[in-house]
Parts: sequence; C-alpha cells; structure tokens
Amino acid sequence: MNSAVSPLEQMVVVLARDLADGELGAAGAAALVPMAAIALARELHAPNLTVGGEMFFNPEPGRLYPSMLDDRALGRCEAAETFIELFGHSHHGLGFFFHSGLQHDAFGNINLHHVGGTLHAPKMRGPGAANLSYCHTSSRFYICPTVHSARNFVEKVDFITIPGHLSGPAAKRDAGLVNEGPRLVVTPRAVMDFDKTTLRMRLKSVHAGNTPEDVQRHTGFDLAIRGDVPRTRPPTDAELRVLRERIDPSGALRA
Amino acid sequence: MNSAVSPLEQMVVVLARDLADGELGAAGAAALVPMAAIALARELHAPNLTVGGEMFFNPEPGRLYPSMLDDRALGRCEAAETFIELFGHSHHGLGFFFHSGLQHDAFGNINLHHVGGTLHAPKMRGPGAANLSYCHTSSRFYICPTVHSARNFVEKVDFITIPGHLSGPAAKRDAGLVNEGPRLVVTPRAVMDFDKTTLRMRLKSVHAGNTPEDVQRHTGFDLAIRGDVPRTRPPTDAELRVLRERIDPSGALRA
Amino acid sequence: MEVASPTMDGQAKPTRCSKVTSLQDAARLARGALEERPELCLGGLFKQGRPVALVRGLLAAGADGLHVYSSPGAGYDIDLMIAAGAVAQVFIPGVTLENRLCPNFRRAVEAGQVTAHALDALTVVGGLMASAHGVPFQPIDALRGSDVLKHNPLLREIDCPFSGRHIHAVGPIRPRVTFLHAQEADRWGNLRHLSTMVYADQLMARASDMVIASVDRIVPEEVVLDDPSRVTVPSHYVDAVVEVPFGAHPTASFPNYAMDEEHIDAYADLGDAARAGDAAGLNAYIARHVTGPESQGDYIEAVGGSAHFARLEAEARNG
Amino acid sequence: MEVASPTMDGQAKPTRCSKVTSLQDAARLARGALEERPELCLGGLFKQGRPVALVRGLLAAGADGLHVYSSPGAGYDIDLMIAAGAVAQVFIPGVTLENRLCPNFRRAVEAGQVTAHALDALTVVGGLMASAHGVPFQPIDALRGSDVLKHNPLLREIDCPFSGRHIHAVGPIRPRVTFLHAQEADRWGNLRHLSTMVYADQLMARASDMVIASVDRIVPEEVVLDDPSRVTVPSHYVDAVVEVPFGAHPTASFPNYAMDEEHIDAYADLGDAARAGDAAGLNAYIARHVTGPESQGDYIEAVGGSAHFARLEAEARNG
Repeated sequence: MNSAVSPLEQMVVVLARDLADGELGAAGAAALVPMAAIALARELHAPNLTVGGEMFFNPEPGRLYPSMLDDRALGRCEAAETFIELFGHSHHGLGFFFHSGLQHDAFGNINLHHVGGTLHAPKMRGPGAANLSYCHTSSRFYICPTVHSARNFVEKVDFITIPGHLSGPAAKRDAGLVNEGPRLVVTPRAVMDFDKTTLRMRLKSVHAGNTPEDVQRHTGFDLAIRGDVPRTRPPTDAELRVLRERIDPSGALRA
Repeated sequence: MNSAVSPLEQMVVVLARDLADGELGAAGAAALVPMAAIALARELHAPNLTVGGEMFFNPEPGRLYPSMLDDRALGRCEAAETFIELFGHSHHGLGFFFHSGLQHDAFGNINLHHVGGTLHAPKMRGPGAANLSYCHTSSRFYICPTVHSARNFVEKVDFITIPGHLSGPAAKRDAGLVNEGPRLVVTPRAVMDFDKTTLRMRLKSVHAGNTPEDVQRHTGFDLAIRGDVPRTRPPTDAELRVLRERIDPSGALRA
Repeated sequence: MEVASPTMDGQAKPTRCSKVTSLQDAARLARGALEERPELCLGGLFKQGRPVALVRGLLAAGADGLHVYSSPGAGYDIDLMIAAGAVAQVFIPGVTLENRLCPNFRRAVEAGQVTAHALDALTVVGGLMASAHGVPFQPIDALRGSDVLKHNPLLREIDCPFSGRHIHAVGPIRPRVTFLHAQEADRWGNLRHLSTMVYADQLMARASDMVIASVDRIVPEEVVLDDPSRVTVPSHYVDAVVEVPFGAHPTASFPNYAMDEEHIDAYADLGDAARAGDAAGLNAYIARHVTGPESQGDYIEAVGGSAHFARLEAEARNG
Repeated sequence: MEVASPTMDGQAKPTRCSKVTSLQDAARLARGALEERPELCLGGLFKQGRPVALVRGLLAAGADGLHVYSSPGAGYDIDLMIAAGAVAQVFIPGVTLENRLCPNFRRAVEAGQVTAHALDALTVVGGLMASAHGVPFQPIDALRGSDVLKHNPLLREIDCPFSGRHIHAVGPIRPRVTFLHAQEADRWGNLRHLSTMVYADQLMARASDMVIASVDRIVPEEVVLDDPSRVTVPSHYVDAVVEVPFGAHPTASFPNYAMDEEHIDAYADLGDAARAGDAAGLNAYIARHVTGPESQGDYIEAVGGSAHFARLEAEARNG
C-alpha cells in the first residue's frame, strides 16, 4: 500500500502526528491538507481534538473538500458560529493553525499581498489574507504549501502578510510575538523546521523520492544541510488505511 | 362600556395615543401597561410600530402578562435577540421607552436604588435597574407607575437611577442628555407633562373620578395647577373594544 | 473531564471524553474553582432559565464569600444564596422577584452584610463582551446622568481616541465559574436552548473560565449533528454538563416547564418573616430544599412531587 | 417602503407595509443611497451566500466609484464589479476565487485603477462591531508583526486605559448599503438563513444604514412566527427584500443550490484573457449576464436554463 503514497498524503501524515489530543485548532484557508491532517489525528490518537475557531466546530464531511467555506464540507458539524465569535477566538488563540502563501522565506514569513513593486503599485497583486492573528495568538502554526519551488521559497518575502519568525529572535521579541510561531514547514518534497538559536529554516527530513540536493535546488535559500538528512517517516499501514478509507475516500489527496 | 373603565385601562389608552406609526420602541421592566399601550397602538393606528430593543421583536401574546421576561408573554414573536444586540440598541436608541420606580420627582427623575440612608447603608434597598441608557438614548420616554401617592411622587429622589430632566435644562445640558427625556407621566389618577421652560412636572389632565385637588394631595410636590384642569379624554368605544377583546381578554388591566 | 494523554502511534487509542457528570461532582468542581477566585456568574434572567439546581448543589457543597454576577437581572437564586450566607458581593444591576422585592437581598444589604454594587446592564454586558472578545476593555457611550455612574466600580471614564469625547469603558468580566441552564445537550457538552429567549447565556459561556450547565435532558449526538444551527453554546466552551430534571425550578425552563410563582412567593414570605425577625421558616426552607435533599429526586419530592411538576409542564404548554 | 403617516383617531387606519420589492426597484434604491455615500457592503463569504443578483442589478442600474466592503473574503462579485468599472476602492482583506486569483481585481490593482487596501479580518469585523454596537471604536489586541499594520488605513494605535499597553482600535464601519442573500424571508423582511454558515450577515445588518436582501423565496409570516429563533436578521434591520430565484448564482445558496464552479472558472478565463489584452470575451460576458438580462428569468436562460440549475440543486443535496 505504501508504494503509492502521494506527496499530499505524506504531508497529511507528518502534520497529523504533530497534533495532540485535547487541542483546539483550525485549518486556515488552504484547507485540503490541514483538514485531512486534523481528521486523521482525531481518528488515530486525538479524539478530543476540537476543530474550532473558524465559525464551525468539528465538521464531519463525507469526503475532503478543497475549501471549508462550503456548507457541504462541514457535513454534519456540531455547531456554527459567526465572525463575532471568530473575533474572540482570534484574540484568545488556538493550539495550532496552518498557513501558506505566494512566497515563504527563510524565517517562515509568508507573503500573500504582492510580488514585485509596492503594495499600491504591485507587479503582481496577490489575494491578501483574511485572518492575520492566529499565526501569533495561537500556540504554534504550520506552513504547508502544496508547491515547493525556488519561486515560492525565497530568502526574503516582498511583503510580510503572515509574520513567521520575522528576522529572528530579537525582531520577534520587539514585535511582541511571544508564541512559538511556525513550527514545521511541510511541503510535497520535505519537512523543514527552524534552528532554535537563529530561527532560520533548515531541512529536517526528505520525503521518499526526493534527495536533500533536490530539495535545496527547489529552495531559494540555504537549507543548512549538514551531514545526513533523514528520510521522512512514511505513513504506516494503519495511517494510510484510515486516511484513505475514512477521510479521503474520493482520493482528493492523490488527484 | 366606558363606565367600567379601569384606571389602568385609562393609562393604556393615554399612552397608546402618543405612539406613532413606524416607530421603534420597547416596554421596559414593568410591562403590563406599556405592552398593552403598544399593542393597542399597533391595532388602531400604528401597524408599522416595531416592538424591539429588548431581545424580542413584535411579540403576539394571546393575553397580557405582568412580565415580558416569560417566553409565554412573547407568544409567537418575530425574532429573538440576546444581550449583545441589546447593547447595540441601547446605544442607537429607540423611539420611546417606559419607566417607573420607587420614587419619581418633580423633574421626572426616578429612583430604584434606595430610600433613606446611602447606597451602601440604605434604610430601604430597592431592586436597582438593568438598563439605564434608553431613558436618554431614546427619543423620549414615559413614566407610568401603577401607584400615585405622596410617597412615590416626591420633590427630590434620594438617588437618581433613571435621569429624567435632572434639575432642569442647564443640568440636563451639562450631563449630555440631548433627547427629550420624560414626555408624559401617566398614573392611575392623572396625566402630567413638563413645563417647557423649567422642565418641572405639572398636571395636564385628571382621569374620571379624580379632581385636581385629589391628585395634588397624593403628590409630594407642587403640580403647578393654574385654572381649570381638563379631564383626561376617556377611551373611545373603539379603543375599549379593541383593548378588551384583542389585547386583554383575561382582564388583567381590570384586576 | 480528564483528557487522555496523547499517543502518537495509535496503539493505546484514547476515546473522546464525555462531559456528563453528576450534580454532586459538578458542585465540587465549581466549589474548588471558586475557592481560587470567588467570581460566579449565573445564566438565564429573573425567572427564566436559571441554573438553580447547580446553585443549590453549590450551597450544599459549601461556598461563601462569593462575588455573584448574572445577566443584568436576577431574583430568587441570588436571594437564596444570600439567605444561605454564601455571598459577599453582588454585581447584578437589577435584583428583584419582579412582582415584589427580594427579601434576603434587601435585609442583607440594609444590614451591611452584603455589598450590592450600583451597576447597569451595559457595564455588565460590556464587561462580558470584552472578556468574550479577548480585548482589554469595551467602550460604552450610552451612560449619562444617573447616580449609578458615581458609584459603579467597574466603569472608567476614558478619552475616545477617535472623537476626543469623554466616554466610558469597562474591563473584562471573566467569571471563574458560570452556571447555565439549557433544555438539551449532547454528552460532549453542546448545549441547545429550546426557549425563545437565551439572554446572555452564550456571551457568558464565551467570557468565563469554566462553564457548568444543567439540562433538562441529554440527547443523542445525532440530534445535535442533524441541526448544528440549533446549538447555542458549542461544547468548546462547556466544561461539564449535568442532566437534572426540573433543574431550573422554581424558575422556568421553557418550553418544558413554567416558573413556579407560588413557590417563589411562599419563599419570599418566609424571607420577609426573617427580615422581620422570625427566621425559623426560612431556615426550615433551606434545610428542606437546599441542604437536606440528597438528590434531585429528593428535591422534587420536597417541592411537591411529580403531580406538582406536571402542573408546571402544563402551564408551559398552555400559557 | 413608505410608512403611512400616523393617524391618531383610528379612522384612516394604515396597514402594515410589506418590504417586498422588485430587483429593479431595489437596485434603484441602492444606487440612490450610494450616490450619497459610496460605501457598499456584501454579505456571504467567497462562494457562499453572496447577493450576486443585487450586485448585477446595481451594475445594470449604473454605479461607479464604489468603496466595497464585505465579510473578510470575497471573489467573483467584487471581481465582476471591478470588471464593470464600478469600483474605486476595495476594503476586503482577502480577494480570491480560492482555487485561482481574481483576474480583474489583479489587473485593475496592478494598473493602479483600483485601490486595494491592506486590511485584516479583525479590522473589518471590529469596525462592523463598533458600528453595530453604537460605540466610537472597537479595541483590537491581536495584530502584530504583519506589514499589513503599516498600511491598514482603518487602524489606529491607542494606549489601553486599563493596561497601559499599546493596542489597536478601529472606528465604526457603517456601510451606506448592505446587500445580503438569505434563503427565506417573510414579507415584513424577517430573514431566515437556512445555510449552516451565516458568516457576518447579521453583524453587517446591524452595522449598516440600509439593508437590501435577496432571498430564494418569500414564505408566509406563519413560518417565521412558528420558529422565531430561526430568524437570523429581524425585519427591523431590513429595508427591502426581493425574491430572486437563484439570486446568489454563481455562488451557492445552501441548502438550496451549490456554487457553479464551472461558471466562475469560465468567467475567470475570460478575465485572464482580458488581462492579457483580449477583452472581447469579458465584455460579451458582461453584456450577456449583467447589462443584457431584463429579468432574473432572462439571466437564468443566459446561464443555461432550468436544467443547468437543477444540476446545482442536486449538487447541494448530494454533496
């Protein structure tokens, strides 16, 4: 079964393993992989993990939907809220959240506003982002773009929409970012984390089918590869079975 | 039919006549007379009068209830809100509201906190009041206690829970009370209004069965009676029929 | 209440924890939390949807020195807590039985035994809003001319940074424990108010450290999942839920049962007698209804048994 | 909309006024109000519950220089309004079709024709909260580290009067007109959202000067009275209501019909072509779908007729 593991399935499993029982968290905007990760964690080891903070609680969709902004993707959820309650959750924070953008940089900052030019005279205008608060009011967040290239992993983003570690510990402290910030960067190629001292991104493990050199070539900054880089632990049979049978029966993660 | 008009029915009719079509208003805490007045106005001349601002809209009870804080008194209302929406209405104000208290004074100020002593060492502690804002954020309010005696109509209240005209135009202006404030005082004995210049209460009309002298004797301050005081216009047959048949079939206003 | 510790390998898989507990355990949980910080908040309003069984449970478990909050109006329950000697300060703008004054509240305040703060609805609601929204204060711009403003301990004057005008602000009111009463819940603690009016229950749930709810009945989780828009307080905000038949008595739990006006009136008569110097009846009432019953079944019998409650159910149906 | 003048004698008794109107009259009403102050707000979120028929009606009636607000995320409708040349400024934090960028938004901002402010959800929601609550500002204490803070035109730094800390505040956002889409309303304008998610529709209704709603159907008033808790936006906040079959198309009106992803994708392809220099397809689209149809019936035919919409209804049912 493992031979056919897709990059998105590998991402889901890595993320799911990092979510703990009893936590409160939400999936963010690009929801396919995060929602699958949360659902997998709830099925396997975190039945008391609450999905909340984005105006719905504990959705039970019959399959994965690309957007959670779709009543069908909620299936039979437990409760609905509105933006007023989201305002409160944004201040109180969650256990975890997920983000991705047009550009991600070496300190885990994310850009969704513009590439090139300036905000009001952009070369390329991006979508912007709705909620900027969960990235630092929550205990931690994950960066999980479904593309990993030298174009979207750049040394410095053109605009910080979602602050990661800014330019490191001092800048983070000055800005009042007191929580962990981005913990892991999980892409179709690899898993990155951040150096505890400098808060710069570094390669942690590579998924099956990728080499550290591949990943470095597709990244626009130095990934601090020193010595052997482990392979990402592939999905177990149990993880893959639950993922495919109960969470993603339509195979959205393999499309 | 008119011969049997009760003092509360007379109060209801006086108040109903002063409510205009298209207004938004609420009944306040002592709701029997105000709710009947609103319902009568809606039946007779103000079908677009909206009852709102107290967490329910346009209740349709089958009879009068002493308290509106009773799901049965709402009957089949049009919508329910919560205290958060009441917070907003309290700031935006209504067209009209109703108040009554332990003491009412010559300037229409109302006391619900204590009689004698001080707030924290009261001779007699009253109930306090929930909402202090509608009295001045609303365009106007009515004072309509169901008792009228020299004990509850006093020259100066011991504590201003609900500000009326304070001590007159200057004090009102200094306190930032920019709306009309109390317009009419309607009791089981009479109708009072306020002198336009001094904002002191004065007798406007007396209900059938009362003389101006009676009313003055039961009032703890000078009611500025000059010359003839008109009799309060009694309920018309139409008013009384609608009131008794459609609004108060159980006769709560005659109990 | 305990959340099983995480296991990453899926071997010793924990199961989702039910939040259903007993009235006694709920009362003990609340008492422990209130010993840390005595700020208790009560849901419902006046004679509707008040968590009275939880209040009785807390009084039976022993509590004193409480600072009691509520939606802006309360009557029987706060008066009973004062009668039982559990209250130090009252932060409720309106305290009344509506058709008469609260006898023990009046007596205790007049005697200087309890501090009843002069407050207003917007201060209490605004403070709960600040807490629910997670902001350090809520601006208020609708309070003028009342002597309450001179005494209100929660309010400050601030300069509005936008208009420059003097306005008011209230800091967050964050109850240590909130008791709510709803008609239904599932075992995960998702509450469903079936009453038309929900008052401040949702706001309090979002504003509080700990929320304990009594419900008329626990329903299967399918009932919740079939109609998520009906959930008034999501499980996330709820720490414990207790199924208590007639748990709001003598207040109402519409549409299931009406308020017991006669019971409240008889209680108030005993309170008035105590205020006049004869506390025997009031003490007997407390022994019979609060400290005496070992279960809600005992309480129901003490009040008048199932026939009595059938009448309140009929009153709720027939208006 | 007109309220009959009051008569005190009960002689010429006015009747309660229906708020039901036609799409054309609603569009004219909105256009007139927006000429006074061009702040328009749109309900729903991204591809759910957007009042697109009202937007098309307004575009057909002629509107330009609009400042457009929304719940914090929008896509097709704001892009269409920009394509039609009606928009000067965008106050929406996230503008995207979710699976792809908004072509006309992108083009117009890159060309400097439209100002797209850098905002965030809490600023927009907080500004609507301040307006709904009637207070001069809403404190915000959850924004740090983002470059959005350097550009956000609605936000100010203030000193918290309670903690002394630097926090943020946003003044009231009070749209001149808000368009909403709900599934049902009665003729008095009481709205019922049957969708699970209602997003910011209730908040916007409370925050706005004028609210115009499209609904899938007008229901008898008994439907509302039988279940007042289901009313999401009371009539008090609503100025006009229009029954428009498939009035949210190409966005969804769950549970009645799903979003039309193919229609939106085809539109976006035309937008991308226009961005690359060939505007013929986009212009034809606007003529066919916006300025051309004389009624919603015409629009439905232009989109694909009843068979097409039956498919979207089936998608809503079957997921």
